[in-house]
Amino acid sequence: MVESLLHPLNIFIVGLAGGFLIPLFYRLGKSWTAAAFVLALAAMTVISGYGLFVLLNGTAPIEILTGGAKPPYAINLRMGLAESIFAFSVNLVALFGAAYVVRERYGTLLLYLLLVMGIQGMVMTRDLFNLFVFLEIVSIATYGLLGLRDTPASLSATFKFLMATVLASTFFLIGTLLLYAVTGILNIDELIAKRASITGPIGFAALIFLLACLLLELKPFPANGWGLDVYETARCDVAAMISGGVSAGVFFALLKLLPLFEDQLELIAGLGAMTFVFSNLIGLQQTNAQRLLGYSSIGQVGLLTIAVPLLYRLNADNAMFLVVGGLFINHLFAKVGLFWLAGYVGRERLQDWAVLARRPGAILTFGILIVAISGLPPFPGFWAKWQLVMSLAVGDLHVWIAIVLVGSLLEAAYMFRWFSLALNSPAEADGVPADLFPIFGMALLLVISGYIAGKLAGLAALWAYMPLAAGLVLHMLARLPSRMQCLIVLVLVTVGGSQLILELSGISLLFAMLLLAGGLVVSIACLARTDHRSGFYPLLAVMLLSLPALPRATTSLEFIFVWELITLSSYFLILRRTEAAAHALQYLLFSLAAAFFLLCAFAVLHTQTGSVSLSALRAAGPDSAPVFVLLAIGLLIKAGAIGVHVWLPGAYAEADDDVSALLSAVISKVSIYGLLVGTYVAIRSDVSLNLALVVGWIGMLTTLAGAMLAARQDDLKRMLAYSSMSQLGYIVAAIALMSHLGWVTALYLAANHLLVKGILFLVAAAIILRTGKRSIVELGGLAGVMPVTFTTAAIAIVAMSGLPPLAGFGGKWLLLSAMMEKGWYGPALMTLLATFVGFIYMARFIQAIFLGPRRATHDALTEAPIPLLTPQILLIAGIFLMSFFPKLLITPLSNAIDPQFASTLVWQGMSLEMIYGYWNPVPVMALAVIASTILFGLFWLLQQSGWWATIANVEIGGTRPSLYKGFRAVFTTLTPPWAGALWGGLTEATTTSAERIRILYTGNGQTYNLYILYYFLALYAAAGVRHLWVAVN
Amino acid sequence: MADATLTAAAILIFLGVAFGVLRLVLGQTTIDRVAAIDMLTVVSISLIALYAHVAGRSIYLDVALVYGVLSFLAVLAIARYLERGL
Amino acid sequence: MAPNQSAVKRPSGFLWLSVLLIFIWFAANSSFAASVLATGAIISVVLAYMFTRKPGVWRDVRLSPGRLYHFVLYTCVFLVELVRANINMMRYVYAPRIKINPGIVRIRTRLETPVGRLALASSIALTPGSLVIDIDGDSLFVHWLDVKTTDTDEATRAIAGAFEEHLRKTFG
Amino acid sequence: MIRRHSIIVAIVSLGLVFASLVIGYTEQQAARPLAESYIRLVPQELGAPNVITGILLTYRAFDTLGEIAVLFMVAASVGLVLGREGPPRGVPSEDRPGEARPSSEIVQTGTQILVPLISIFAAYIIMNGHLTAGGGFQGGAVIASGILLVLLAYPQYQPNLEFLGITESVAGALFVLAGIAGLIVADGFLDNRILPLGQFGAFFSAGAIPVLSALLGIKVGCELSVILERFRP
Amino acid sequence: MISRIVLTTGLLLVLIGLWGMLTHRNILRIIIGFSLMGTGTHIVIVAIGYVANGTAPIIDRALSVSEAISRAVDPVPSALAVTAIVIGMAVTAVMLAYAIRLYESKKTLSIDAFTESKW
Amino acid sequence: MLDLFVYLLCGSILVSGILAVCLDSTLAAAVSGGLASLFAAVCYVLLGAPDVAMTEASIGSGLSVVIFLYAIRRTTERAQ
Amino acid sequence: MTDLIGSVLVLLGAIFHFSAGLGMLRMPDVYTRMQAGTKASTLGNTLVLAGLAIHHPGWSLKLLIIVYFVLMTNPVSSHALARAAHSIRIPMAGDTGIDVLRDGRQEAGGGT
Repeated sequence: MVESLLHPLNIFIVGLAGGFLIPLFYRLGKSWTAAAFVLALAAMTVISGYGLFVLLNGTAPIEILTGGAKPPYAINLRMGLAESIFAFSVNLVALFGAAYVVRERYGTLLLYLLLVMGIQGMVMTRDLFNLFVFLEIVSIATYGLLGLRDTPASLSATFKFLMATVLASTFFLIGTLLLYAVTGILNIDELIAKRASITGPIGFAALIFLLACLLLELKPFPANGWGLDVYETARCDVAAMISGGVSAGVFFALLKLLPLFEDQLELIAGLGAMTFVFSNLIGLQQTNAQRLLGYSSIGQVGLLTIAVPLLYRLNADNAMFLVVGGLFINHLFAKVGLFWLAGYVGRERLQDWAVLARRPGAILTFGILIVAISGLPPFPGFWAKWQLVMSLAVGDLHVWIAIVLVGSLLEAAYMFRWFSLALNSPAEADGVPADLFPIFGMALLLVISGYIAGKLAGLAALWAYMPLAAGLVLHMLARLPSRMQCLIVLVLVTVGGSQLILELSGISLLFAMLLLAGGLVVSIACLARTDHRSGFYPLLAVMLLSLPALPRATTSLEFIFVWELITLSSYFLILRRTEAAAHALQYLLFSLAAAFFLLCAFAVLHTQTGSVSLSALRAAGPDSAPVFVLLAIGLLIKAGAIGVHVWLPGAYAEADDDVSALLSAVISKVSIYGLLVGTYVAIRSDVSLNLALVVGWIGMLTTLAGAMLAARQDDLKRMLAYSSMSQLGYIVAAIALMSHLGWVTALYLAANHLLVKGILFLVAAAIILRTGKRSIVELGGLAGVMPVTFTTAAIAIVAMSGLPPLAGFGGKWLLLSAMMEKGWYGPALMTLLATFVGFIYMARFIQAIFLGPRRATHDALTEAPIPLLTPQILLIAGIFLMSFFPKLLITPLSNAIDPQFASTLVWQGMSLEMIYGYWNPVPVMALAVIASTILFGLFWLLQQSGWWATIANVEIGGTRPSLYKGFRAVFTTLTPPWAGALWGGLTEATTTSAERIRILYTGNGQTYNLYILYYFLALYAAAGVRHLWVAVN
Repeated sequence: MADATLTAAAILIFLGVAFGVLRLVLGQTTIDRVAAIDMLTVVSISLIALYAHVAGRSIYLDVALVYGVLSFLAVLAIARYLERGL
Repeated sequence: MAPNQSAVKRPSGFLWLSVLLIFIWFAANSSFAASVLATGAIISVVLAYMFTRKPGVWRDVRLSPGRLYHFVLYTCVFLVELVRANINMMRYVYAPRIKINPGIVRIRTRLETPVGRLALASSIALTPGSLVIDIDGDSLFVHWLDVKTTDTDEATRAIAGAFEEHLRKTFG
Repeated sequence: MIRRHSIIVAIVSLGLVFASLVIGYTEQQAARPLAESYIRLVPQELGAPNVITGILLTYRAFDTLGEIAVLFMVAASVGLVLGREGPPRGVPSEDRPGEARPSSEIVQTGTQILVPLISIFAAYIIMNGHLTAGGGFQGGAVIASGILLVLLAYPQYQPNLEFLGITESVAGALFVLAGIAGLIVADGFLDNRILPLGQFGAFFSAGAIPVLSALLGIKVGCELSVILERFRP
Repeated sequence: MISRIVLTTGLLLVLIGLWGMLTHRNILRIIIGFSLMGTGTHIVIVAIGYVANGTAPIIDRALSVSEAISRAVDPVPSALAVTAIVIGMAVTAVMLAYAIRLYESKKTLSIDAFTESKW
Repeated sequence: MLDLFVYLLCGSILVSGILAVCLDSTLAAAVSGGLASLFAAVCYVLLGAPDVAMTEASIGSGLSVVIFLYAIRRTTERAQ
Repeated sequence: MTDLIGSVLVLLGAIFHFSAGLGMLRMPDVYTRMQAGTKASTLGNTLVLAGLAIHHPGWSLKLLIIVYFVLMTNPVSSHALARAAHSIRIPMAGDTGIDVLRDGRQEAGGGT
């Protein structure tokens, strides 16, 4: 009994009977109508959900027979697993969306109900003509619902939509009938079985007509102005249903009929690619929210259209399930949620979306939706894209991978631009009707489905979700005082992080500890802020826990997942400042690009080795040079190498001060970890080793350029940011050495840099906190008022610059030794050069900020707050430890690297002996400490004795203003803004081309129909040419 | 004989329809055209009936009946439109 | 129409309409099976009820042998006129030069019921040479292909004379 | 001008595509297998002499159901778009601008006479759907023509939209109900064999087809009438 | 032969409808183009169903079942055409409803006046 | 004879179609469009599809045309 | 024999149809065309159907209905059409200019 009540056929019975009876209920009363409506939708949802449940348990697909006869005679429908997923998700969305229409007139309700039914009919039917009927049901319901908003623009858009879809469905009708003329069959299954008999001009034309209709209903690139207009002007909930539901139905129809089009698979994919790339490109220039969503919708469907035929061609059935399901569900939930959100906000222009900024719940949802729609973890779109790229790589379809990734990047660009606008534009909030729960529902569904998709994609490990769970916990505690939250974060991260690193060993363990400890220590600085930073601590928790999770990753999927988590959380942290919006976007885009390169690399690796395990990198064969190149490019982008460094200064400098410290000190190390793990593949072939040399040169150039750029800066944080870039260059070069010593050096330098930059950025934070100034030239003489800060800064500078006593010296020495060992004389020379330039800006840092005359307004300043000083002091302790007892660090480093490279280090007690000399830091250190104590005492005496004024004017070598100006001019000429110009030009070109292409959309419905006609003709011609080609060959 | 007569009749009807269509093309005013339509529908009824005879199927006569109703309706509607009666 | 009047008149119109509809039903079905009869009867009665519920021409329909007789007479006259006028018309059509003298004249009718006037107008319209353009009370404006007189009475005699008497006797 | 040329090019190219269809088409010399089995099956299994009606009301009744849903939705959509949904116009007809000219007495009388005849004729078409050409759609259209005739002759006439709506809903629901009955009593959804097939060619035969036909006719008639009414100025 | 002629007619009518739809500026004329296209499609459907020397697939005294199998035209396209015609009319009605609303919103029927949303 | 009539009807359909596109008056165009489907209906009878013919005649040339007329009426300002 | 009579009737009807078409073509103005077209074709139709009724006595009732229908509807529609033609002032051919209806209308509404 229950079985028969939950039979999928009842979806249609409920839909139709409900639709027919709604006018009757209306006579009874409005609440009756609403109740019947919601009940009917709920019933559909339950039925399809039950179907899904049953099918998941392995039942055979449920056949729905009508007319009391078997398929070829009567119409039959089928609910297989895919059908049930589509139907269930559409039903869920419709059920949530009912909240928006339930108070409308009864005509709306019945149209809505029949629309939902029609979509499921399109999904389930196995009869070609019945498909047409359902297509028309869906279309007409759409036309009716579009009439709900009757502004002139919306009416004319609807009319364009009408014209186009009517033309398309005429194509479908003609195609169906021609197919019938050829085969005498209307049943889809039989048609597919007798695919071979569809020949001749009529059969060919029939297929093209069908295909054209289905593609056109999906709004392909040049012939889609009508669709965009509707998305732009329709009521949001209606647009949501069109974007999610109707497209789903049409898309499923295409999926169903795909075996018929097996000669045109590449063509379909190509058209999908065109749509995907171009609509995302044009989306860049869009200022209207709903139209933007329209472009995105079209793009997403385009992506599906790329994926499906290619996977079908590759016979990748398992992948098909995850990719199509993931992409579809991701698109459905996220896009519908965004459209509803557009309705909630009620603003057309993107800038006006700032009304959201004051509503944490809404902005959280918005963030989730945006992240999901951009195909980032942990949402289903990410897993689907992952699987897609992997599968495409297996089929050697590299161009398609590039297309998919470029399009995704473009989409992420405008989506996140929109998000930053919503977060940061200065518009005033005002009252908006609060009906957010369906949107929350969508976000929740996304999270759930993301988890499921992740499981399907192969991410079984629960630990990967630990950062997100921590974020969730913190989000729930958002009402606590700021410091309390920060403490909770620290505790959580300590506990969680130690859990994460418990099972690690080798480099991973070292890095995990480094990242975890560094992150924790630097984060103590967050205690300095007492204001309510809504959303900050959850993100911080996510990021801090993701850091140790990265080394934990054992498969490339886990790696990418955590990698993207780090990227996203850091992006959102940077975005917190209004000024940072543009830089944050840049940061995100470069990071995503980097991630995409990694993705490609892993995909290629997967193809070569058949494994997604990271250890496959060690086993990869000599033909893995492409893997190395891809990995290196991705990681170099992330490390801010020269040429792609443009994101770095802005992101580091414009973020919140404590975030800057985290970014520069800790986050920058993830790319180093990536390099260590990933580029090991290089030693497998000579080609790759030569490529590694290139990477080394790039690293050194980065160092030099970074140093020079840092020397040019007047902005405190920018200087430090460029300095970071410079330091990372050393590390990259060290890794590129591909030798034991090189890697030890790299790790050593990385640790050093972490400590030093943490301190320096915190110093900067302290200075900015106290003075409110960032420009070096406006500061001066702060040593007197902030002595502790001055001390830490001085120590850090010394440690960084490579002056003897402290760790930096050891690092430089090791680096030079390693280069010599490898015979890299050029880079070695550049190291020296860069070190010299480094001296200049570091000296200037100390001199201009802490020494020199103090401004009167700064006299009343006090020392930095304890929370800022604590991490500095802890880090200083680290520096001293490293400086005095390098063996403590280097031995484990060396051991960790041992599996990869044979150790070449020889320890004599505490001193490291090599052919170029030996380094025993303990006595040196002791000496240095004594000397500096004396110096400090002298300095203190001088200060006390009032001679300060004269002393202050004594300039430390090379930082004489005129001399500095001279250097500055030299550096400026040496570092022309080529990279900036390059990327700026690229951006400019992209937006200009988007602007040009947009001219296609004239707004004239007739022209759009002409496009449609030409689209069909082009399709026909292209397919015909291919046909002839096959025939000739 | 009967067949020959029928053929002759058919050709005559054919010409009648052709003239009607010609009027449709030439017709100066819409009323002319509508009048032509009026005539053509009646002729069509004959035509269908004749074909029913030729094919020997009485079911086609139902179509002729629908025609009778519908032609009247369309013409009336247009007339009412023209005299501003809609 | 006063309610009591309609109550009196109703059965007659209702009955006749039912009979007529049943007849048409049979004619269309060309079958006299019991099932057809039953269905036809039900449908006809329902329809007849629906269409005589409100005042209208069907309420006033009454048939009697005299009326039927005149109706048959009228039909004969009409058919003769129809053929005659058509032949007349063909004279015009096949004439090498069409010589006509069209105009609109007024005729007056003594028929009082709408059905009668409709029958008259239809008859006039169906006999070629004349076409009712408009009707206004008891005046009919007739487009006359070959106007012989503009006088109302003479025109009435010339155009409607043949039918009017029978129609008056049939429909009142 | 460019536009015009491009239109010409498009049409001509499409014409070429169509030409290939015509050239490739050969007239069917015998019914296709599927059609043949339909012609065999419908009289035999459904007991309906009219194969097309048999297909429309049983084998492809799901299409038909979809189709009446389409009409139903069009009525609702047109109501939404033209803003006439819900209670009928409360404004007295005299107040509407641009009053329609009344029709002549002849037309009015003619309408009164014809409407019952058209109705019985519609009933004939509907009820004989399984025997001769015609059926629910055609009969429904004829019903709508009758109502249209009234609307034309009496511009002020207000059809009872509520009645039409209720009839339409009930007929639709009954149609679905008949389908469910097929599910319970006979072999499947919308099976016509819920009633005995009767003697082949008889008036009451072909199972539920006459019933379905009647429901369909009523529903289509009401729907079309509602659509027409909504379009009236 | 006959069906070929009819097929040609139907396709030509589709082309004519397209031409009208693409060249006319008046929205109502565009809709007329669409409805012509629809009619053309229906003609194509019926033409596809025609069997040489076919007759209606309705069994009666004049046509027995066995005769029907050899002589009757294909009933499937006929059934489809009935559905398609009704749907076509429905779509036309919706289009006209929108045309009326468009006219009410701007007091013009030229399609060029309705290009609000572009780019 | 059948051929002859089919030719004639096809010709008439096309002529009506062309008229529907070419005529200046929208009304006349709509009427011509209806006429095309009227002819098509006759053609359907000749092709052995009386059901379709009925549908086309009643819907294509009857109701559609009337809806067109209503639409034309509602989109033209009344003269008075 | 009956067949022949039937056929002759059909032929006669066809002749009327033909002349209706011709009249439609040749007549000078709307009203006269209407006259020629509707009337002749109605008669033609009646004759054709009568001829067929002779061929197939079984069909005669149905044919009668059709004839009856056409005879009833056609004058009404042509009347409505003529009235419309007159109301939109389509001029008559010929030079008589006799138009009682228009004259009457003008007198009635002369002032306005």
